[in-house]
Amino acid sequence: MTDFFIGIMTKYNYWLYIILMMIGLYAMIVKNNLIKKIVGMNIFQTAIILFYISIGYKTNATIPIIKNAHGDHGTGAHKLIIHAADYINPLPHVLMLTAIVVSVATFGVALALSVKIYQRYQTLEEDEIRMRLREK
Amino acid sequence: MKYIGLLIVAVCGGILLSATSDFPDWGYSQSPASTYLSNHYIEKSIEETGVPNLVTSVLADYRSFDTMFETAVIFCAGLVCFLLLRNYNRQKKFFYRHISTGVVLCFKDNCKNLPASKKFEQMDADWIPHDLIIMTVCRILIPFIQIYALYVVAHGDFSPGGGFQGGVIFGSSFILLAISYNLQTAMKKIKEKILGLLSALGVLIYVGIGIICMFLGGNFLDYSQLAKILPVDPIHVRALGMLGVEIGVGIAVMAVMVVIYVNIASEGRHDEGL
Amino acid sequence: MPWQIDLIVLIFVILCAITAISVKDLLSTAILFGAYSFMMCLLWAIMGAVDVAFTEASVGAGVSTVFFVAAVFNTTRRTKD
Amino acid sequence: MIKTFYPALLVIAPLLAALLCSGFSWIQKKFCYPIVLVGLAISLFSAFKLLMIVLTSGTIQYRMAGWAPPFGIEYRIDLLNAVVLLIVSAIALINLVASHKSVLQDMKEKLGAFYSVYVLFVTGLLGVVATGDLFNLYVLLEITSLTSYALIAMGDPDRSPIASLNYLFIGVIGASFYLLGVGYLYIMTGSLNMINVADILQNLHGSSAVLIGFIFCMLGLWIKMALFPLHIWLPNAYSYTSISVGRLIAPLMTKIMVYVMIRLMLNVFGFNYIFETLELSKVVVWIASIAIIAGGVMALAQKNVKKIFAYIIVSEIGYMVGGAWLGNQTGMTGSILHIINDAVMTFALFLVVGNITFCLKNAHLNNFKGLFSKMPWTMAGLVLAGFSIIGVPPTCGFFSKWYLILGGIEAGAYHFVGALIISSLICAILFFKIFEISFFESSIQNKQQNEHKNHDKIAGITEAPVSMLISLGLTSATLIILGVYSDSIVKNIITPFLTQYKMVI
Amino acid sequence: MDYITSIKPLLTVLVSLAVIPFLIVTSKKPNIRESCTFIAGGVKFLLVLSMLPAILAGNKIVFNMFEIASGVSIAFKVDGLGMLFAIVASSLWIVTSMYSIGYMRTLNEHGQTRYYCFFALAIFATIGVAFSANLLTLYLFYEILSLATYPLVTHHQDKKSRISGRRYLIFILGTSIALVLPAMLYCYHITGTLDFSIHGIFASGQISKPALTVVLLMFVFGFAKAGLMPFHSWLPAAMVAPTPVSALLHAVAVVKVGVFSIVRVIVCIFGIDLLASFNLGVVVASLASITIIVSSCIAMSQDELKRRLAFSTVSQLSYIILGVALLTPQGQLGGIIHIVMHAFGKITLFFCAGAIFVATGKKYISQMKGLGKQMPITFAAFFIGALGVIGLPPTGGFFSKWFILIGTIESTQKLFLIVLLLSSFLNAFYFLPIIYQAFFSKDEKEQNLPVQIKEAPLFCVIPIVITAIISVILFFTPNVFINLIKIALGI
Repeated sequence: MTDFFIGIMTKYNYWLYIILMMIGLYAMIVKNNLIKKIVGMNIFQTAIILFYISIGYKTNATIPIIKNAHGDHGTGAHKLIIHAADYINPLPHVLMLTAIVVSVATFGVALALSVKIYQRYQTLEEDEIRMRLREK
Repeated sequence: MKYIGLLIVAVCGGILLSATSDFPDWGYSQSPASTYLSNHYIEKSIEETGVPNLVTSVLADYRSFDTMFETAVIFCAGLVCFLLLRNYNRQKKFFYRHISTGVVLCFKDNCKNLPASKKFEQMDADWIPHDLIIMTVCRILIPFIQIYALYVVAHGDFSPGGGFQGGVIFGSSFILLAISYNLQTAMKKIKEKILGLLSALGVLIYVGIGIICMFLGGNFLDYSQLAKILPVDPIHVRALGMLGVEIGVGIAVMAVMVVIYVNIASEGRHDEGL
Repeated sequence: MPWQIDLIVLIFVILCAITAISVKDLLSTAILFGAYSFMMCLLWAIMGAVDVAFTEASVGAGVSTVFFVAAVFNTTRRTKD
Repeated sequence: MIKTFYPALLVIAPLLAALLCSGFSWIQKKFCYPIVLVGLAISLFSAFKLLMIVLTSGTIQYRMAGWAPPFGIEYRIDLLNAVVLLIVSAIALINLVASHKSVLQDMKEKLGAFYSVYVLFVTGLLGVVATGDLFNLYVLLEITSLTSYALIAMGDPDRSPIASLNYLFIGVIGASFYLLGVGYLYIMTGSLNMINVADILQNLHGSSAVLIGFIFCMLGLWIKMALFPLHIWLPNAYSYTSISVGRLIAPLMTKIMVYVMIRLMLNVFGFNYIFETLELSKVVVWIASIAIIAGGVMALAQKNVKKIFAYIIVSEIGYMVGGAWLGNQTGMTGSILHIINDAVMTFALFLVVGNITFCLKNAHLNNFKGLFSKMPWTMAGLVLAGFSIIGVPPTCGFFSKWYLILGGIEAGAYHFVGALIISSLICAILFFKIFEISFFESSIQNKQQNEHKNHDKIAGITEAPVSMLISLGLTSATLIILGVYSDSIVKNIITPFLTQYKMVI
Repeated sequence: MDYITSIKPLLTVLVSLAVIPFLIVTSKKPNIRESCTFIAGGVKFLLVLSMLPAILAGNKIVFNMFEIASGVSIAFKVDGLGMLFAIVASSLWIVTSMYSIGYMRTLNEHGQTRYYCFFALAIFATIGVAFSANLLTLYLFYEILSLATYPLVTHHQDKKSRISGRRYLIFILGTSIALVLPAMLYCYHITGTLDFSIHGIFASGQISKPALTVVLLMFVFGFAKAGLMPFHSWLPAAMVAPTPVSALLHAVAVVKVGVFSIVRVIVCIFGIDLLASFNLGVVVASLASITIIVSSCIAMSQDELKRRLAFSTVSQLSYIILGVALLTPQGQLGGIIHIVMHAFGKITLFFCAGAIFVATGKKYISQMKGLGKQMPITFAAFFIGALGVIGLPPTGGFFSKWFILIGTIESTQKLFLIVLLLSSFLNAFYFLPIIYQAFFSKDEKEQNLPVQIKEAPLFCVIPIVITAIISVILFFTPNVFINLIKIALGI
């Protein structure tokens, strides 16, 4: 039983991220409004980003910018001594920067598409659009 | 649909949750993810690239190829918005306001725009009187925002920030102009053609630097080759390469953000925005 | 960073997400979505991902919201769910 | 380690072409097409060069930015890669030539933007195939998806935007699942390079996180490739696009996803893990069998030729997935061979549809009446492509089916064999339905008009332009050439490839 | 016995493919077009004949094209069996081409170029089947033949031919994909080869009896061109085609290809010994017997001449299968030689049917009363053809029936003897009344008509005479063919 609670205590973040992801996924599948779907999509993507960022997190470590390295670039006479455990893993950050950019791009394209759809059908509700299509 | 959605979500969530028991603890510093590659990046980055901001060094050097395509994604988003929304059919009605009297004239049916004059100004169909405070504040703020954006781009090697963030901020300064004044004003400052060219140019700078490296005998984007043409040693030249790349990213992102905004806000007609 | 703050922000994020997808006015959705992005950005800053947080602040909370509002203005605020 | 710059050139040339094309579209529009043409030609050339190099001296590893693999991004060109790259770039180039006229008609002011999105799509595909890094694959996948959303939305103004948006939602779910799967792998291994991850995974076979990572990677890819229950986006997206786009996306997108799946299965997770540690393979083969039948049955219900072909794609995906998951060398060989063949077959089919829509403005079955006499060359192409899909011997479709069925018999998966046979029959029915309509109906009208005379001349509709016909001719010839040389493809490329990745039992 | 590697088989096969471009180019000039066909036919026949001495000397001519999968390649091998079939098919192509000219021009049919092209393609595939060295090559040409004959069957492009064409395809293509392909792959899976060998490809104990039975039945039914019941109904349906097509394809090329494939499978894939040891010949022979009796009965009730001939074909094809399935040397000899004898007999009958249609426009037997006097040559030939099919001297058909009878006596199953005798009786019963009517009864109505009915055009009559004469000649010199079969079977 205690193991279970310790498990929850050490992993609850992951649980919450997954819940967040599932909120987004749920919105994408169930919601009828296109814009809502887009929001769900973005929530889903950011939750995944959150998940990645938390992979890189280390307790007792600082942001991934090397201290005291301004100016001499660390190659001069006095070489910096860097402990990897002091800094947070930068790799997930890099990956997620890319992922954010991708999600913004997708977001923009999705909005553009929904604007285009609205121009054509005067509605953003999926069932109404389907009805109009059937009428044609 | 609702229940199907719930079911799918529950199944996916359950599967995902079930695997978390295998994960290393949250924030555990000896997990494989935090020890394998990252140690090399953290410990060697300064030595190999001379850039203290590890994110920048990984982003623009170790994984610079990813970043190039990230920029391409953004470029692509701009193009896609243009392709989907840009509409060369002009609006049917134009409104002009006589500045001194406030009389509004309406031109209908395919009339041409009036030539620019000091007495009349074009205005949006659902025009809301300009708020003087907002206009003034924005006019004052915009240069500072732009300066800050440039700082973020240029100082990305040493502090949080870089081409992407800087580009977004720079772009948002134009968006702010478009919101606080109107779209026409912003489009006069930065024309559609310029935006199109800039977005391509930004990525081109990135790719160009890579190709120069290739011509100098190295692999694609291998900045150390730039030392052959620049009077800097092979490690510091990497920082320079990164700076160049970041500038490219900044330009592209700036242009694309404006393009996306303009196209969405005016439904592709480029006449009136929010 | 104490885990309590982390947890509180996390819960706020989830609340924002739920309200953003359930509120019946798209403009409110836009604003709630901005709040969500901002909370998310806080969370990342807490976890030390300053670059990502910076990006999210400028993109997610900033430009995306503007795009969103622009799109809503050009379409409709009305939604059935 | 072979020094060559072709792997970079392969991807950079089209990217550069996209940039220049988009730039020139603001300055001088008439340069757009030549630039794009040159870009794709360079890429085709480098794909060809790469194949030659790989055939003579083995796998190429190219370090992007000069960093050694686990730290930097690596492009890894092995035998299969090189062939797939060649096919992708060749199809893109041929389609560019074939669709120039219709694009000029449709796009007008947006010509430059369209072409540069087109080339970006190809860039993404080439990158996806060539890359050796799990995350880089995601980025390139997103480029491909983003451009394909746009390209699809350029079609029928009534239906294509909504089809495209639906595709976008599902595509995002797919890509995100893939990203999530990669995240699970990263959390367990700490690496992103495929080969490196594979090494580390050797010791993690029991881990449930790796299993979930694997499942989500596969789920993501299945969504992207439209495996049966996840296929809902495909038919609308592919049938409502403009044909010049459909021709590019339909043959390539799904096949590349299958290729990526096979690559992940063999390069990253390894044969042992998938077929010995896990017991999923039986389930997947069942799903694939159902997909084959379902795709065929749904195709039978359609009236629009584009939709029929779209559902045939759904069914063909079942072939490839099933073959890959049979768990033996023959099945995998069949699956890989079918990727190559199906890309060409589908391309030929859509070229035919392109020619027909260019002349008739519509691909509804009712309009096919009497096409054999009006457009004999186009219809000859359709006959050849149709035979290939049915699996009639000298065409390439037969040979991949041969390996797939053999693999099914070897694995004892008789339901899969049955599904393949039934699907062949369904395809036969489908195509002969089309042939019948286009062979017969005209003559009835004709006889009313002028009895037996002047059978070959009907006013109005004539053959498609020469550039389209030449493209079709080339592709149809390839169908036969691939069939004839299928054994040397298997011997020189697929078997060494499978040996390299320990897939030979 | 030597293997000679030579390109001749390939050339022989390709001749008719190579002529197609010429046909298309010269489509505007019918005379040149048809002389092209003739030249190709002549060249093909000469090439076939040039290989005959080597085969008769007991050699085999082989030519490997390329490998398809490990152990299987597209390859040609000419042995006695293939030679026999090739001689029949290529010689009859020339005759049929001549007949086609007469028929098509007189009736002023549309799409003649298409007709000749697909005709050439069909012959290409037929010779390919004859010369194929393994089951895959055979399957390849078999499929090409199925597809190439579709436009021929549906030549009229009307509703009736559409329905018939559909049935034709469903039966032919459906069975070959659904039955032959898996059976072939299963054989390949077990043995790793598909090459024809006189002893079969299965080693002893490699396959169990139930599996063998299933595979055998899949092959026998899968080659639906052989028209074994219940997969026979495409054949009467396909009679909507122009008569030359029916004649060559449905009396010679297509149906014989089906039978030939079954013979190949029984003799060269399974091997006589294997089938005999499992006693499976009886199964096939019983199926064939049922087909013989039933289709003969149906034939009697048909009034349309071509349909009656079609059902007659169905039953005659099963003779061949029956003969081979008896698994005795004499039975096989009889079965295989029936390919030749029936071909010449049946093509004569079809030509006559066509000639009657060309000359009078009559399709139904009941209308043909008294026609014998106006068209004596045609009906004389019809008589000879009928004799050949029934199996009476002085035609070659006598030999085949004779050998099959000996075969049944050799084998233990005496039931088949009864079947044979009964069916010969039935054959006579449905053919001879036609001739009787034609010569000895008069149609009252026809006499009032002013139009005088004459013989069909010369191009129609000459082929009829030729094939009829050959049928008779075969009675006197069947030795070439018997030798070929003996060499092939090693008897």
